[in-house]
Amino acid sequence: MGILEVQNVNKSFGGLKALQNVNLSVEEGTIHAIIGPNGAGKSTLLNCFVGKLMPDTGSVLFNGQSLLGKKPYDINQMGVSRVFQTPEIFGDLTVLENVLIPCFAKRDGTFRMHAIETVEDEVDIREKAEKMLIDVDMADNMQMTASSLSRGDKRRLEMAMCLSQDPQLLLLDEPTAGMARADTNNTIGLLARIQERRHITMAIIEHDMHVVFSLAQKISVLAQGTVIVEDLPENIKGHPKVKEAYLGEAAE
Amino acid sequence: MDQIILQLLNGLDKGSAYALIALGLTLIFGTLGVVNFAHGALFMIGSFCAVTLQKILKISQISIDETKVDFLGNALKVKTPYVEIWFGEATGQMIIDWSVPLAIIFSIPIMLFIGWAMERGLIKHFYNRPHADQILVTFGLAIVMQEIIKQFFGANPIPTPAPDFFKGSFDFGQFIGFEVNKIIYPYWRIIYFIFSAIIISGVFSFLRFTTFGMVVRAGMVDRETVGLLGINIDKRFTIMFGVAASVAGLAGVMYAPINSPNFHMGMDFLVLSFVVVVVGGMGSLPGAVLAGFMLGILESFASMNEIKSILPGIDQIIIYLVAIIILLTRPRGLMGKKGVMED
Amino acid sequence: MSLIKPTRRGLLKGGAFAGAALAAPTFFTSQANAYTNAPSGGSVTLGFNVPQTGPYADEGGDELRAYELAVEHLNGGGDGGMMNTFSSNALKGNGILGNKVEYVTGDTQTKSDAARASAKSMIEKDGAVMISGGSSSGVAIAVQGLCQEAGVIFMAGLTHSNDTTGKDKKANGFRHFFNGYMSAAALAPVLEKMYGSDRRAYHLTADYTWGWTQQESIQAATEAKGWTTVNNVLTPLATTDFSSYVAPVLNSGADILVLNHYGGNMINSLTAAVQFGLRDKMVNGKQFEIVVPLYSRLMAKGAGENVKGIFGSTNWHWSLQDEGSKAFVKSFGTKYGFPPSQAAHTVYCQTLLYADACERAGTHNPCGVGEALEGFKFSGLGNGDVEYRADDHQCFKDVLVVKGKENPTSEFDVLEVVEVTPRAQVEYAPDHPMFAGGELGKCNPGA
Amino acid sequence: MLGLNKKDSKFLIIVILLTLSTPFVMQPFSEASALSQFNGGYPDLMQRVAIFGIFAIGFNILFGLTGYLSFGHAAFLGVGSYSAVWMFKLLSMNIIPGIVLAVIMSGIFALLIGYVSLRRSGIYFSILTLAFAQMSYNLAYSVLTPITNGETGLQVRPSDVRLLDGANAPDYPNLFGWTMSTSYKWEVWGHLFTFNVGFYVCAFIAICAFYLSLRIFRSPFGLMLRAVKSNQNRMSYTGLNPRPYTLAAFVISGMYAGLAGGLLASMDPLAGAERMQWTVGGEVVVMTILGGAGTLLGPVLGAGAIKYLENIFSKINENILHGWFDFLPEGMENFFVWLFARFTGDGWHLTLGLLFMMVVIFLPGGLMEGADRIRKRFGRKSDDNSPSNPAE
Repeated sequence: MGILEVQNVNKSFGGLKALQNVNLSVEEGTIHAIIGPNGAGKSTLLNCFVGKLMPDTGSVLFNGQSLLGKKPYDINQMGVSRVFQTPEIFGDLTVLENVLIPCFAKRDGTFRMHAIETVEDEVDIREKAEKMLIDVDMADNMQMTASSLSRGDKRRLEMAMCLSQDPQLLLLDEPTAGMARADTNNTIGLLARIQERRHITMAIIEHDMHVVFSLAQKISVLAQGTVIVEDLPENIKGHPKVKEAYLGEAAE
Repeated sequence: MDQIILQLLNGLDKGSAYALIALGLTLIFGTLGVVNFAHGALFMIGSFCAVTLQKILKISQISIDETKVDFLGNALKVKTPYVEIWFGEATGQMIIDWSVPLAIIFSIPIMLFIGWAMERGLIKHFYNRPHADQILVTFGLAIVMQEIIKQFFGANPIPTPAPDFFKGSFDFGQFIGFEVNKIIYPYWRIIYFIFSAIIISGVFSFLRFTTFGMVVRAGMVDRETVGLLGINIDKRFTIMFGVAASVAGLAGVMYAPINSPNFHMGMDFLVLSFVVVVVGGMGSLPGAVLAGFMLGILESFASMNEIKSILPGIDQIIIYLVAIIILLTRPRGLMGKKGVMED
Repeated sequence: MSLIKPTRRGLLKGGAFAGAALAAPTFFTSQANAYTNAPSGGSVTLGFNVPQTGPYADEGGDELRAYELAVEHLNGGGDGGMMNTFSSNALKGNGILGNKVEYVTGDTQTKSDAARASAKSMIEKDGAVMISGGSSSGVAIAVQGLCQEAGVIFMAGLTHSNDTTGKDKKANGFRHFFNGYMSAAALAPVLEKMYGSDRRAYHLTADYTWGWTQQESIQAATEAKGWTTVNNVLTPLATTDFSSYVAPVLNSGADILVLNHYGGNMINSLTAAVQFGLRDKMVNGKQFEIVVPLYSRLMAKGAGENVKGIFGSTNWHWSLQDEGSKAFVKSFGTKYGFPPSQAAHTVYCQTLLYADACERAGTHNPCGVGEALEGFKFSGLGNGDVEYRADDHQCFKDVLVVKGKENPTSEFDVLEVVEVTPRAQVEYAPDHPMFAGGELGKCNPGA
Repeated sequence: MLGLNKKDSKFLIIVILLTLSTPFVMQPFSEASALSQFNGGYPDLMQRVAIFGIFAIGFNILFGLTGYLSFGHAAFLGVGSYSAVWMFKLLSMNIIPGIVLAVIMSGIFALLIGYVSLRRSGIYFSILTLAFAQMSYNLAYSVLTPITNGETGLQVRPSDVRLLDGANAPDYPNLFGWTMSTSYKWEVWGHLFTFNVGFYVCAFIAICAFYLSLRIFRSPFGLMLRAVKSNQNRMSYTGLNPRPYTLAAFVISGMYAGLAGGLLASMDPLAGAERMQWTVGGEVVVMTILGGAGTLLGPVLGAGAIKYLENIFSKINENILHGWFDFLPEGMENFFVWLFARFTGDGWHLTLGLLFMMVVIFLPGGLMEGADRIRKRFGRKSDDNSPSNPAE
């Protein structure tokens, strides 16, 4: 049984069926890519994992527990972190503070009043955050305001924030979208390194086949709201159904 | 039954004032994304256009009447308005009598100009500033405007009566089959309602059926794309600000006979009009109009004796209570769009 | 124009100041004097606290003009105004007790909070020994309470609520203006005479303390004359459009509408009532009528032609022909170019009365001044024979019943005096139920 | 010191010294000089500056940190005042029970109003708070008169019960017999300085309030509040529930407002309904933005500026202006008097409106930004060699 089990998930918006009987299983410790043409329902599916959307039917189990009906912060506290397509960071805060916040969240849960203690005195948390930033090569930028970072650095910061929570499952929504080739390769390197060192399970939604085939250990192909194929990368490349899905899109 | 119809009429009448102000406010918010706390002041300035015109028409030649004395015992100075001298007494008096309807024509260019000047001179610099800054600067502007009016016209209300022709009231009850005097309603208030209905439908058809309006509507939805099409949307939005100011101004002109204008009447309407806009849903024109009429009608019903005897003081809070209930059940007001003004 | 130099703390002006300044720094407490802000150095400071912003700013402005005039007269400037007609001859035109009169002004904003802050600054910063002014009862009562605590005299301005000299009366506070009870007592006989004793009245009442006391008084007085009260509807203070309160009146079976409103409320409710054509209707076989118990000429002007023929009461009117009124109108009108309002009149009288009491008592000490004012009988200030009653510090005087003038000759000619109701008719016992519940307490000199 | 780092300790010490020396700072001019009109060092104004400083500090915890703009904080100020006066009437003229109840009651109100209002954000939240405050004001002015004494305001009377006070207890608000209105005056070199018991009570509480706000700003809780302002979405996906954080900030700022209300009543035992009006809630917004939202000291400066303007400018009448311009020829004197009279006395609202506009247009960060700019201009020489901050 995988760490994330998706069974018979259906979701429709008005008359439009966005997801139809989606089944998916992410194995612990692997990188699992979800690919598919535009409008295949990838983002909808991801939103069903994190509590933003509620599927009409079906179940989403994480470590055997249902995620349905839970709030995003509760799901995160269970060990699921998410990286967004456009980096979602705390733009007004410094880079270091951006990483401190998930560290506090990991230690203290969804809410805790620390109104009198000072951040400076939380030595353990600071050390952890600083170490994390060194890990992603951002030690020099610690006191910068996050919104002034370059796009690539923002993405790295967001990953650092997610990683500092030691998630069991990391969801990445097109982590290289809009990046130049060099940056993309850096990101691939970073993700591979993380995987190697920390053995974090990852689910990646991706457009870029280069990224997918560099990283993924397993691939699910989504088309018109259903998983048409779920297999190892080498088997996906020449799969007729995949070709059809992508060509079909091109032909339209 | 007659009481209910009567209060319904009152509600429509009040509602039309609310709707007109909220409509202008929403036009500005929808096009420019600016929260204009000076909108009440524009309404007030509209009213004072009527006052000013009346004062201009009453500019008088002063002659001394030796037979009468003034309060100090000196010979009485008699004022004869120049219009009466120029056009004869009867015509002159009629012109003065009709100063409020005349002020409609007089006020449109003035309000367009004020709106244009406000947008170009001040609001333009605040498009990318936080809403709190916009609120503060326009609030400051509102205070400055009302203080300037106070310096010129004093603090007391100035009577600006409707033409004699519209004095008195219409027996609406008799018209629909009730007894005489059961449901009577003043002519001027009926005219106010019709007038606002015309303005509201005018604004809507302007936006719906003219190319200009369609561009503006498209710009309200997606400013960037319209800009990419090579259309100068900014200029159109500036004009829309002028239009919004004129709508507020016209609402003010016509309101002058209902309540004598004073310098702080804008502030009295400010909070209320914001409540209306928010209840209608920020950025939604039909929402603003709907909410305006709805709150007007509910406020009128809440002031009925039968209801006040069950819930004393309900008329004090009805508007706010309704606003709270609506906002809690419908997160973005009656017809609001998602993501607008939520950060 | 005679100018009075800006006010300084009188305390520091004289020789005492020079000594203190040269000597080593000394600490002393406010308890060092016999009473709060005892004047020294040849000048005495009065504090005039009037609304300068907000809806009553014009009334405040008129009060301020009257204060300036009064100070000018007290210091011997101008033509002396009502000082010449005042029955007491203690005032000599050389200031008060030989001290030159100076004054400071402040803005009440018609809010009790702001009014108290302003009054406090006058007492604490400027050394005012008397505070006067105000244009609403809430403010008057709040400032009166403050003056009692601080130990200075409060000479109320325009305040009409029964409570000012009723349940909220204070030993340091004095009111020259009339009140709701007196309005009602003066109005009721005239109304009976004009409209008959078989009338059904509908009350619209401003929903705060002044409105309630006013309504209570009118209802009692008119019911004593045989009227019945059909309904009393409370209207929120913030109402600007009274249509929904006026609309049901015609079908209620009432044939009289009483508007217990003041200021902007009065203008708007009266305008709405006239717009609805109430006065053109016949109900119960009688002409429908409207009554506005408390008139203010300045405010009535705002209602324009709608006031014509409508009865009400007022404290004073410039068209009165007694010597005092004539002298006051002359000196005010000459200086400013228009006749004074009743607010201007009452604060002018209050300033003179205070100065006179100081002269007679020979001190500025609030206790001495209070004693001199209590039971003081005087005339020549425009209201006939007047008495400051010792029991509640309310002035008893004739009350004017007025009505909106049909053919005004000028913009000031809004009201005409219908009847001067003699004092005896509006007097009441100090323990009258409408005024019960308060106690004057002891005078507080502050030290 | 007190759990603060060196820089903050220095900051706190400066604030304490400034507060304690307010009687000197606000009284810069000699009594005999024409400028003494601008002296503000009398007890009432000093108390008000300290009290509204507390109000603004508290408001800043909500608005400055979380970005939630409440127009309804006046309601808590009013609740605080009414609670305090009721304590004076029922229990004792000692201000302690009054202030304690004021803080508790306003906390309860803030919890209720905040719980409902915080279900919405942005302008919807603002209007909800505004609606609650206006409802409280309208009801306090009319229907609730038995509790609030309506238009006149709730006052203490000699006939009140005052269970805990003995026969010899003072009749005025006091702290264990020390009456708030007691002042000590010190005349030196033509200056008059007033040291007022009430002011120092307010000042002491204001310093505590400031210290607490400093701790909140530096705490993980403060960090979370800033996170709420910056990106609520990210916060949710980081495992943090924004709602209790904002509610806590709302309640804390409501309690600050209640404390300020209680102190207002303690300095001057009257609670008027006007304190609940939205304009008062708007005033604290203005104070905070004027001084600099999100900065520690800004709101206090803003409060000082507004209260000073309100109390000093409104008192400058034409008479005083004539005194100033006495030296000019008649015509020019009248012209200048006329010109200045537009902005002072009954024109002080105009000055206020222009001030808002100027500050918002030219100093978006409020007075604190102005102070920063001045410091930079004059401090440039010494700072020239130091590396520039990359964030700017």
